[in-house]
Parts: sequence; structure tokens; C-alpha cells
Amino acid sequence: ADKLTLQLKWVTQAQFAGYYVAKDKGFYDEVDLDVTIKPGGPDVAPAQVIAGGGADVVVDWMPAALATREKGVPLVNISQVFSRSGMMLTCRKDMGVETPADFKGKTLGVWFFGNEYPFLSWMDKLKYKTEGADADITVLKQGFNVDPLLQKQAACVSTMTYNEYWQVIDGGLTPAELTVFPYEDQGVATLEDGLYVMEKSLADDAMKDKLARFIKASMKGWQYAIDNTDEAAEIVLENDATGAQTEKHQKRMMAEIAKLIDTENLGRLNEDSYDRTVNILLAGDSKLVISKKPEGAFTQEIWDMSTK
Amino acid sequence: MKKSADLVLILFVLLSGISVFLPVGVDADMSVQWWDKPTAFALLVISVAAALYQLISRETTTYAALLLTIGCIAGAFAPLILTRTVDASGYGAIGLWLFLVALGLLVWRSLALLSRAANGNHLLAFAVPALFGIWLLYLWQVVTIGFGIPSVLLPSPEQIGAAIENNTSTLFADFYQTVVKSVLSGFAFGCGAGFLVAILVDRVPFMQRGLLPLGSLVSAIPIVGIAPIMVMWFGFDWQSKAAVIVVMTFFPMLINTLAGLQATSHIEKDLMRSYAASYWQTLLFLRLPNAMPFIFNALKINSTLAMIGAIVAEFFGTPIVGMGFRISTEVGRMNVDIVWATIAVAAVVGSLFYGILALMERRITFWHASYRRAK
Amino acid sequence: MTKPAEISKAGIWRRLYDGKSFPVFVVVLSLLILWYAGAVYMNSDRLIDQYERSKVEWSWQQLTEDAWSMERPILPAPQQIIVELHKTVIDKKITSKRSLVYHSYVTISSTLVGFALGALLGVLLAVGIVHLETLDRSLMPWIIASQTVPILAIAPMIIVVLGHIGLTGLVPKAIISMYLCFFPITIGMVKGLRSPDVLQLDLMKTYSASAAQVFWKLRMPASIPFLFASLKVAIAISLVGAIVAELPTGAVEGLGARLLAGSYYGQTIQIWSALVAASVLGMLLVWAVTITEKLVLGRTGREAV
Amino acid sequence: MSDVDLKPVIEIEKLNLVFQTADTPVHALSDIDLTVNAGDFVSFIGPSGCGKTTLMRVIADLEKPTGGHISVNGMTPEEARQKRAYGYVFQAPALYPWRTVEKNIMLPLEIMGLSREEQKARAARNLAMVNLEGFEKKFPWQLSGGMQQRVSIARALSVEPDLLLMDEPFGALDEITRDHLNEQLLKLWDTTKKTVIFVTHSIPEAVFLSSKIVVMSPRPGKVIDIIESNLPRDRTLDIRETPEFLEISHRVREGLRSGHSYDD
Amino acid sequence: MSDVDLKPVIEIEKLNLVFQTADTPVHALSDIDLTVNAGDFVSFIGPSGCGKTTLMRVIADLEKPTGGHISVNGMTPEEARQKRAYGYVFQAPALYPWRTVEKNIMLPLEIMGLSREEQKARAARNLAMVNLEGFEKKFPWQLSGGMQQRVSIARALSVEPDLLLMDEPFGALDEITRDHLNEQLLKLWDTTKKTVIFVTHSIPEAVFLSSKIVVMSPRPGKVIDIIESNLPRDRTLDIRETPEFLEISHRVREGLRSGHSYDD
Ligand SMILES: Nc1ncnc2c1ncn2[C@@H]1O[C@H](COP(=O)(O)OP(=O)(O)OP(=O)(O)O)[C@@H](O)[C@H]1O
Ligand SMILES: Nc1ncnc2c1ncn2[C@@H]1O[C@H](COP(=O)(O)OP(=O)(O)OP(=O)(O)O)[C@@H](O)[C@H]1O
Ligand SMILES: Cc1ncc(C[n+]2csc(CCO)c2C)c(N)n1
Ligand SMILES: [Mg+2]
Ligand SMILES: [Mg+2]
Repeated sequence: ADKLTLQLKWVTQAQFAGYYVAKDKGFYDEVDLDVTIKPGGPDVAPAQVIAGGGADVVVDWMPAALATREKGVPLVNISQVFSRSGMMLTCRKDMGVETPADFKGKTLGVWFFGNEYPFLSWMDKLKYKTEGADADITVLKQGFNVDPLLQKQAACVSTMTYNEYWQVIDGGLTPAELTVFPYEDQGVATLEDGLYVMEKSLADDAMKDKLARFIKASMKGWQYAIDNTDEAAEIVLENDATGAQTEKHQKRMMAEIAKLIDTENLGRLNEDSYDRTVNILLAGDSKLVISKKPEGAFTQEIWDMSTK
Repeated sequence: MKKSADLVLILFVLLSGISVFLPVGVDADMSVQWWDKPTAFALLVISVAAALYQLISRETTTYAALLLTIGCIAGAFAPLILTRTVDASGYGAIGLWLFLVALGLLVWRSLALLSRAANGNHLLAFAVPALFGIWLLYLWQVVTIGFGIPSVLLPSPEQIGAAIENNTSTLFADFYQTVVKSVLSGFAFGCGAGFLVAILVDRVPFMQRGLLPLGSLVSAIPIVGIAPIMVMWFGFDWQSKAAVIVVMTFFPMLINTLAGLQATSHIEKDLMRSYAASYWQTLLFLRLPNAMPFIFNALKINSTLAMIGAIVAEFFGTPIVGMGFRISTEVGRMNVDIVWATIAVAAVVGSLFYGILALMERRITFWHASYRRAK
Repeated sequence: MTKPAEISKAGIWRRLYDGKSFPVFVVVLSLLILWYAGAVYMNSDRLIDQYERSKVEWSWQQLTEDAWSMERPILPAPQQIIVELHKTVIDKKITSKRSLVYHSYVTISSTLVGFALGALLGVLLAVGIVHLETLDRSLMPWIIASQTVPILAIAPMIIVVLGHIGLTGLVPKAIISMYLCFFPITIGMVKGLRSPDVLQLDLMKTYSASAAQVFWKLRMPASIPFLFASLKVAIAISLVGAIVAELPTGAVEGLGARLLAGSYYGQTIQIWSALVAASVLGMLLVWAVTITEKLVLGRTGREAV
Repeated sequence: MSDVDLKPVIEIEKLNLVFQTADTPVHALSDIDLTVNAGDFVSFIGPSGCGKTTLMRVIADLEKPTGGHISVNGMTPEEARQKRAYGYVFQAPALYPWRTVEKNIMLPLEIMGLSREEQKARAARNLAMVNLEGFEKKFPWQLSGGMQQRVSIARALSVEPDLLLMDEPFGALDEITRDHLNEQLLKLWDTTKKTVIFVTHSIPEAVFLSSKIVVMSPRPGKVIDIIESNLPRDRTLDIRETPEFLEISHRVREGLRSGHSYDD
Repeated sequence: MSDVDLKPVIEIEKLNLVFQTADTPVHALSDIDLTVNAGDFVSFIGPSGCGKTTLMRVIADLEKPTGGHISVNGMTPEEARQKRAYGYVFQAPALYPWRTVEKNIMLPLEIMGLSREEQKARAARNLAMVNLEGFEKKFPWQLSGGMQQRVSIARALSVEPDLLLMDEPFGALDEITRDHLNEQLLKLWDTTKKTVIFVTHSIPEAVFLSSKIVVMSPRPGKVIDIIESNLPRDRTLDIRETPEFLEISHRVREGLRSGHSYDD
């Protein structure tokens, strides 16, 4: 079987269920692939791993991938799994946040490590300064959890609909006590989990064929996961080597993930969403993420090959 | 002069001779030879000439050492020119690497000569490690460029230097947040507490027997474990970083100070007893001065611990300034040159911190046997 | 002279007082009391907040009870950690991914490999520095500088680079652990190898002993106590290094991964139990070195320094 | 016998001291009886390990006896120590390496709380006594062993105690320096009427200096002979050729030999 | 003079040695001229710091002279050292604490590559010589200072060198033990016809042991008198009462005194 390495963006969890299902259910074997799935973590930059030759395909978010492309590591999107963004800002009502206008003077928790781009674009759009002595809001680099919100160190923290939001709920706050600002609703949603490869992989026909087979089996896995969320969550749990994940949480996560994926043309990049993402990143004056329209940052060729 | 020294030089001449007949790079798919780049070739010839002169004269004077060093430096510019003029996508070839290995031998020889001349010469004593460091940076430069290592993996020193230049204000703000706010306060508080508790515990041997075994327990706690807890307790600003540093530095100080306080010999203590000196007099006149070398030992260990502790703790939640924040954020942004620029600042600050402590130690514990060694 | 019987009678308290276990017991006990009090203090804010939002009447007794049994406390009570440890150490099969023993085993193996590599590197460097003036002069400042590089910060890059040349799994973790632990060994060994005084060296000179003979018969034995003192420091450091190195390898397994996963999900109890496991492990490792030291020094008739 | 009044300074009766060591207890002092009067110059002499230092340390309250009775100036040794009744010259110089020679001599004076000028004056006076003028600002490790020992003597003298305990103070010195210091010490003793207790390995030194010589023998450490010397208080080195001197020397040597383990 | 043939073992001409220290250079040896013949027993005597140890170290090639000429057995000191021509007893015992007494004595023999049995045999023989049978398996720190010094003497003797350099070997010993070892050393010298160079502070010891006494004086270190002794080679301790002995002693003392810095 052909070997292929996939680098995930985060730790083993239902966010990546499709790949684990495909591996567990033998979908990769069916297309004669031997796929190694490398979990990520807070310190793992998928783009760096692929540039260093540690993986053939990576799961990454589009803003980060485009930024990396500008830095001279030519990443190309070959498939976009998540059609919608799951990112939100979750705020405490008791700390006085009801609308974006209330952000002024508050402390907001944000993920960095390349995940801050959508947030910065949003604040840019809202005309809030986030840095320097005259900053309108205090930005806090949020750690791995939602403690700052629970401990009232921050008025808002970043959450994913499928993960951290539920940690807030588990932490004892009720949905009624929270205001949430999904990025989708604020018009600043950027594309999240997609599959990226290095440009030079696409110059090689054998490699292209391998990638197409990989997409095919992966999407089969995703379809299966969406149809059988509880079973998918259990497969994820079995693959979690840290033994830290709980069944309740993963099942809930899988259900939320399913809501972010369009099953029609599963895995095909929607070019309108792509353009919107690029425009959001290019909007504002700061040009923090990318400075010009990227060229050749995606290809539909592999996805098309995979459906043949 | 020993035979092995001659051998090193002969090997250098031999290897660089061989390299002349090998390709040194690829330029637009054409292999490049030494003589395609006359300036580089001339520099190679100079370095070989310097080696030959040393081989024949076998002098070990400062003058001869400097001459050979100049030969090294001249030779070192050749690969720099090659990696720059040969097309960026074309990597260095076998001849270049062979010459670099040969150059390593020459550098070794010249450092050996210099260190021999450095006895009693402060300027040279400083120059030897400096040259060695420059040599390491140089290798880094030539290798990253020559092998075409992507800068998101490892930028070259040149790129790092440029990053430092372009980001001075950010780097300074980070330095202020991490070093001035977190490190200095945490270091002062941790070391101070360790010292005071040591003096307290020294008076109450019962506490000492009870506390010390816990010391090895605490020193085995990984910072990556304490840091999130401290952020939870003390908030995300510098206070939590200082707290991590306090935890890390407290026990080394406690243990070293205690050891130092107990290092007084029987006869020295008996002398104080024969004067019917009070506890505090004995502490002030005898035991503290005696403990100084130990205390400085702890200060030096703690200086490196404090830097590392602050930076790592910033991985677990910070305001958006600070060296640890910068490193962890810019890696994700693929600005690896800024990451290395920050690391460079950390290394320089850390070494300075250590150096200042070492100087103070020399001043204050001048009487200690380790500074009186003849050779 | 006092009779033995008298000594033991009057001295039972004295002996307890002068012994080691009793003071440790007392200190641990007082720490535990402090800990329980601290748990109430630190957790009460959130609890009271909760009570007020759900508008329940609360008493101090209930507060204390709740503070010691929160699911995600700011400071867990000791018995919560013990229960968790019991669950993950004893109840789970050691091959299970939820067993702390399994994770400890993963961490220990990279710790030991890293420690062995670090000891080797440290000793080799020290031997070089003591015997070659060039190395002494040129290398020493850079060895110190190397330790001011926050290796933990560049660990991810090291892992990537090593992965690039085909080193994955245990090796990169061991290398990071080695990088952290060779330093105290080099410093200690340089000190130890230089500890023979002028007279002891002159003695060798009068026998016109070779450099190798001076090394094996004088420098090496003289450095043994220094070696062990630094090994004890180094092994604790190499454990920390191994734990740290587990984070950027994808936090898959090992105590570091447990710490991180616990931290990621706000599972304070899990963090604390991993921390306790790490500390106990560290202590056991240091203790193992101490035992070895006793054995080796016992043979040469000396006592530990 | 000396011509000052016979007030006893040190009274020792049936003194015993056993060191508890890991394997076997060491009986360092066994049934010692000794009286030292004010103005006496008493030398302890005896083979290595016979307990000279230990006895001296008991007097200085640096070691507690395990049996018997001892008083110093009519007090317990502890009280006497706290009254700073004596000056002690140790077998090793025990100078503090971070203090200059002068500062080392001033150490006990600082502890006693004397004024700065007084400290300086005494340091200068006593440095001159041991022929070390000009070395005030040197550090101990810049001096030869013999010079260090002389500094430690100056330090003990600077306290100006009535009772001086000296443990082999001249061990590291050459014969000429030693003779010189012997004379100085004797002059000091004669003029200030101090009581001196002195340990030495040298028979001529013991005889030359002492008004009373205590010969000890080891295992267990005990006193085997006490020799009163009737040489005049103001003696010079020439006295060493006189028959009286040689006679006392002979008696000391005999005592030593009888207590010694070599029986050849 | 000795009755063996007069082959010179050590020839020293106009030897100079200046130590470069941080502040001022120290002229430790100045224009030393000295010849030592095979079978001589030469003692160096002189005040502390006059260069006795330094001269000995030059002979042993542990210090390089800064001027003049020296040969040992007709070779340079370095060649002589490499030929293992001498045994050296340092001023301090310099035993290795991790080796037992026996192993310490075997150290030079191991380095010379002798057989295990030979090593053991020599160690036993020389331990007996210094009266330390039964202490083979003890570690140095389990011995008293004097015993340690004796072990170091045994170690030097075990090499069985023709030339023995001894730097104050008996300094830490009491008079009786010292007398005993003096006799042993003299017997050894007489029977094995070794050449011995010996440093001491004690005039009687120097006179009792030597066939030649070198009196030195400090600042700069130089030889001020060389006294040939015509006492018989096989002397006993009683000789110390003879007029010849006292006469030589007197001459040494005069020499010492004249070279000394005290002019009182
Ligand atoms: N702290 C101690 N613990 C155990 N034994 C000791 C201790 N101090 C001294 N001794 C033993 O007590 C005996 C007397 O020792 P002391 O130092 O008084 O001898 P000394 O007569 O002063 O000998 P020297 O002439 O060598 O100074 C010796 O056998 C010694 O080993
Ligand atoms: N390494 C050195 N550096 C500088 N000066 C030295 C060194 N060694 C010895 N000296 C000086 O050389 C002189 C002679 O010293 P040496 O040790 O030979 O004296 P000595 O006659 O053996 O004295 P002692 O009787 O105290 O052993 C002294 O003034 C000493 O300070
Ligand atoms: C330090 C840190 N960096 C980034 C993320 C963001 N992130 C990467 S993948 C993913 C999905 C999580 O369920 C999220 C939120 C984080 N959480 N913590
Ligand atoms: Mg004594
Ligand atoms: Mg000497």
C-alpha cells in the first residue's frame, strides 16, 4: 500500500472524526493507502511540519494557510471539509457584554498561533485598536481552556461551537447567562479545516493519484461519521492515546461538527466562500494576514479526480 | 610543536586542494567550479598560503596565531561569496562542503594557537570564545543557505539579524514585559524567599529535616505543569509568570544556602564559640561569608531557570506582549525569523545576566580557593 | 555514663524529633492542613457565585464540603487527587491509555535515554575541556549560553527538523531531555576532574605517569563525588525535559500529554495527579541515583558529598 | 614555684571524656586531676592522640566532659567562656580568608564591641609583637603557613585575656623564629602575669617555657607525670645549656618514653 | 666523608629561579651552587620561605629554573624524572582518599607496571618499615596525621629509588616517633647506599642524619653554608650527646642565625 502521512491541526478529537473513521473502517485500505495520522497540539504548526517534510497532507485553517503561502511555503488547498466556521466569541452577560459595541474597554480572550487572524480582521472591521498604549480592548492570549471566562479574568473568550463552548457550559454557566457572537453571523467567517499539500506534490502524477484516493476515502469516512455520530465519537475515543477525552464530550462534539459540513459535494471547496475569506483577510488597513490576493492557493483538480 | 598539529594543517591543505577539482555549486543546472568565481578562489588561495606559512615557520607567537586567524577569515569568505552568487535555488555542492570541513580544521588550529597566546592576555582571552561563536554562526549561515533550508524551518543568522533590526520596538516591549517585569521580580522574590527561609530553617533543625526531602519532590515538578495552575491563580499578566519563577528558584536557593551555612569548619565555629559570639554575630561574621560561594551558585543556576520559566509560562496565557508570547505566536504565523530573533535576545539577556552574576561572584568571593588557583 | 535503658526511655521523643521521618510527617501534615484551607479559600469565590446565581441558601459547612469535591476546582483537595491517582494507577490496566502507569512508562523511557545521552555528552565535553585548552577557552561560554536558549520554546522546531531526517518517536524527546541535562553534568565533571590539587598532580608527575594514567588513577576517581552530585540534579532535569518534549510531538502519550490534555479541558484534578505522579517519579529517579552513589562510593570507602 | 599568689584558676578532678564513635567508644581523657594556679605557665606534652587538644578544649568549653569536675576561675567552663575569660590559639591558624590580616585580628574585638580606634591600636600592637608589621592589608592566603600561625597568635593576644590557651602555636615555625617567639611569649607572661596553658611536641620548648609540665600518655589519655620547674621566671635562651634544664628535660623524656607505645 | 665512590648525582651551578607573581617577582633561588655525590645524605635547613622546597622541586623537575644549570644522574631533571630516577616525599602526605593505605603504596608500582605480587610484597615490606602493619585496608582519613605521613614515606620507599627526596617528612610527628623513624631511615641509608636529600626545620635532626648540611637563607633564597659532617655512617641516638655533634649543631645554628632576618 502507498504510504501517506496526515498531520492534524489539533489533538485527537471528533473534529477529525472523518479520518479516524476512514482508517478504522478500512476505507483507506480499500484505496490501497497506508495512512499515518499524526495528532497535533498547541505547539504544532501543521504548515511547519509539512515544510519540514514531516507530513504529506495537513489539516489547517485557511487564513493560516494563506499567510504561510505568502511566507514562501506554497500550500495548496485540495479539499475543504468544513463549509462553515465554528468559531465564536462567547461572553458573560454579567460582565456587561451584549453587543460588539460593549467590547470597548473589556478584556477578550483570543487564540493565537495563527488562529487570531479572523479575530483581528473582525476588530479591524469594528475599528477597534487591539495593540499599543491606546488600545480599545485588552487582548489576552487565551491558553488551552476557558478558565479566564469562568474566573472572570476576561469578559469574552474564543470558543468553537463544537468544543470550548461546551466547556463553558460544563463550567457551570448557563446559555442564558452568555452572549455568543458566531463569526458566521458577524460576517467575518473564514474557512476552517481544509486539506493542504505542498505545491510540488501536485507536479507529480503518482502523488496526485495518491491524493485523490486519499480524498475519496476520507470523504467516505466523513460521510460515515456524519451518518453515525455516536459510533464515530467512539472510534475517536479509541484512537486517543492520552486517554483524557470523555465520551459525553466527544459525542456532543461530533454532533456539532456534523452541522458545519455540507454533505452535498462533500469536501469540495466553495469558491464563493474562498473569495469571501480572502476579502475578509484583505479588508481593513492593517493587512495583517495577507497583503495581496493569493494566486494558485487552491485546486479543485484532486477533488474532481477523487469523484471519478 | 606536536606532530598532530602539523597533521591538521596538512589535512587542511590536502582537502582544500581536492575541493578545487570538485564542483562547488549548481547554477541553473550547470555545475560551478572554484575558478568560475575568481574572488572566492583567490580567498581560498590566501587561506592555503597562511596554512603553508604556519606549517613551515611553526611559530607559536601571538603574531603567528593572528596571521593564521586572518587566513581563516579570508578562507571563510569564499563559501559566503559562493552561496551568495550561485543561484539561490541551486545548492552548494560537494566541493563546497569539503572545503568547509577543511576550514573547520584550520579554525581549530588557529584557535589552539590563539588560546595558547591568550594566557594573561585579556583581549585574546575574550577573542577566542568570540571567534568560536562567530565560527558557529558562520557555519549556520553557510549551511542554511548552502542546503537551501526553508526559512520557516531554520532562518539564517543574516535573516535573524534583519528580523532583529526590523522589530526592535516589539522586541524591546517583549523584553520589558518578560525580563523586567516577570523575571526580575520573580527572581528577586524567589531567591530572597529561599534565602530567608534557609536562615529560618537553619535555626530550627526540625524544620530542616522536614522540609529538605520535600525539596527534591518540588524540584522534579515540571514547569509545564505549574504554569497553567499559576495562570489560573494569579491571572494572565506578569504576576503568574513571576509566581512560576518563584516556585522554580525557591528550592535551589534554599538548598544551596543551607549547604553554605553548614559548610563552616569545626575550628572556625569553635573560634566564634571561644569568643562567646552570639548566634547573629556568628552568622554575620562567619557563616554568611562562608556561604557566599554556595549562594552565588544558586543565583547562577536560578538566572537560567528564571529566563526559561518566564518564557515557558507565557505559553499558557498572557497579554499580547512578552518573549514567550512572541515565540509561541510567531511560530504559528510562520515568522520563524522573529522567533529566532526573540530567542537570540533571550540568549543574550540570559548570558549577560549570568555574566553579571559571575562577575559579582568574583568580586565578592575573591578569597575563595577557586579564584586563587595558580594555573 | 548513662545506661542504654535510660537513653531509650528519655529519648523516645528525642529520637523521633532527631529522626527524619517524624519531621517530614509533621511538615507534610501542616502542608495538608494548609492545602485543605487553601482549597476552601480558592474555590469559594466560584462556589458562592454559583450559589448566588442559582439563589440557594448556603452554609459554611456546605461551602467547605463543596469546595473539597468540585469537579473543576481551582485548587483540588488532596483526597480528590488521591482518588484520581487510585483510579488511574491501580484500577486501570497498565496497558490502558488511561493508566498513569502507562504514561509514566512512556515518559520514563525517554527520560532514561535522554539522561544516558546527556551523561555521555556531559562527561565527554568535560573530559575534552579539561584536556584541551582550546576547548576550555572557546567552548565554555557557549555551553552556558546554550542553556539560556529557551529550548522548550524551540522544541517544536527541533521535533520538526529531527522528523525531517527521519528521527521520530522516542529519539527527539530524548534529545531534548539530553540538551537540558548535559549542562549540570559538564559543569560538575569539569569541577571534579579539576579537583585534584597541585600536590596530587605533582605526585603523578614524579612517577612520570602518562596522561591516560593520570586520568584513570587520579582525575576520574577524584571526580566521582562531583559526578554523582550533578547526576542527581541532571536526572530530575531530564525528566522535566522529557515531559516538556512530549507537548509538541502531538501530545500523544506520556505524563506531559496528560498534563496538557488536563489543562486543555480544564481538568484540574487530572493536572494535579499528573503533577504528583511526575514529582514522585522524579524523586524515585533521584533516589535511584543516590543508591548507586552509595554503592559506588561505598566501594571506595568515601561518603557522599 | 612562682612568686605570685596561689589562687587556683583551673581545678580539674577525676575528669573523664569518652567520644562515642560509630564503632567503639574512644576514652580520650581518663581520670585527669590537675590544678593550675594564677600566673602558672603549664605545658602539656605527650604522644600524638594522647588527649592534649581534648583537655584544652574541655577547659575552653568546646567539649563537654562525660564525667568528673572542672572549674575555670571558680565558674563552670561555660560561664567562663561566656565571660570571655580566655584567648585560644588553635592547632591550625583558622583565619577567615575573606578578611585581611588586620581585620582577622580585629574580629574578636568587634564581637566584644570595642571602639574602632581601640581595635586598630590593638591590632597594630600585636602584629608588631609577632613581627608582622606591614602585612595588615594582606589576605591570609598570601602568607606562608608560619606567618598565618603568627597572625592567629596575635589575634588571641589582642583579646588581652588573663588566661591564654595555646595548642601547638609554634608547630609550623623554624627553629630561629620559634626561639624568638618563645622569648617574646615568656616576656609577655612575665610582665603581664598571665596564666598560660600550652601544648607542644618539643621537650626543650616545654622545659624552656613552663613553670609546670604535664606529661600525658594515650589510650586512654591520662596524666602520667607533673613536673614543677624551678627555673627563674625571667630566663633567657642560654638557660638551655644549664644542668637544671637538662635534668628537667631528661625527666620529661623519661616520662614520655614510659608512656609511649614503642618499647624498643 | 662517606666511604662510597664520589660519583656526583646532582650538579647544580648558578641556579636561579624567579616566580612571576601578580605584583612583584619573587626571587626564590639565587645563584645556587651544589654538588651531591652518590651515597650522600644532604639536609637543607633554613627559615620558612628560603626556598628549600623550591630547590627540591627543581631537582625533581616539578619547577623549571629560570637560569643556571642542573643535572641529575648526568641527565636533565626532565629526563631523570621520565626515567623515574627518584622517590619524592612531599611536605604533606598527598594520599589519594579513595585508595586504601595498601593501594596508595601500590600506586607508583601500578604505574611502573610491576606484577601484582611484587606490588603486594613491596607494600607489605615498606608498611612494616614505618611500623604500620595491620593498617593495609584502612583509608587515609582513618589515620592520624602522623600515620598518614608515614604511609607517604612508605610509598616513596616502595619505588626503591637510588635517589630519595624528602621534604620535612617528620614534621607532624612527636619526638619519640620521630627519633624512631630517624634511626630507621639512617639504617636504610647505610645499608642500601641510597642518596638522600632531606628538608628539616630541626637542627638536631639535620645533624644526626646528614653527611652534608646545606644552610639556606631567604629573600633571595641562597646557600650560605655547606657543612660536611664527619660523624660515622652507623650512628645511634646517643651520638647527640657527643661534643662533635654539639659542635656541628652550633655551626648550623650560627649559620641559620646569620641568615635570619631577626637581628635581635
Ligand atoms: N571528635 C572526636 N570524635 C572521636 N574521637 C576523637 C574526636 N576528637 C578526638 N578524638 C580522639 O581522641 C583522642 C585524643 O585526641 P586529641 O586531639 O586530644 O590528641 P592530641 O593529644 O591533641 O594529639 P596531637 O598531638 O596529634 O594534636 C585521639 O585518639 C582522637 O582520635
Ligand atoms: N608558586 C609560587 N608562586 C610564587 N611564589 C612562590 C611559589 N612557590 C613558592 N614561592 C615563594 O618562593 C619562596 C620559597 O618558597 P619555598 O616553598 O621553597 O620555601 P621553603 O623553604 O620550603 O619554606 P617552608 O619551610 O615554609 O616549607 C617563598 O618566598 C614563597 O613565597
Ligand atoms: C493554544 C491554542 N491555539 C489555537 C487553538 C485553536 N484551535 C486549533 S484547532 C481548534 C479546534 C478546537 O477544538 C482550535 C480551537 C487553541 N484552542 N489553543
Ligand atoms: Mg592536638
Ligand atoms: Mg617547604
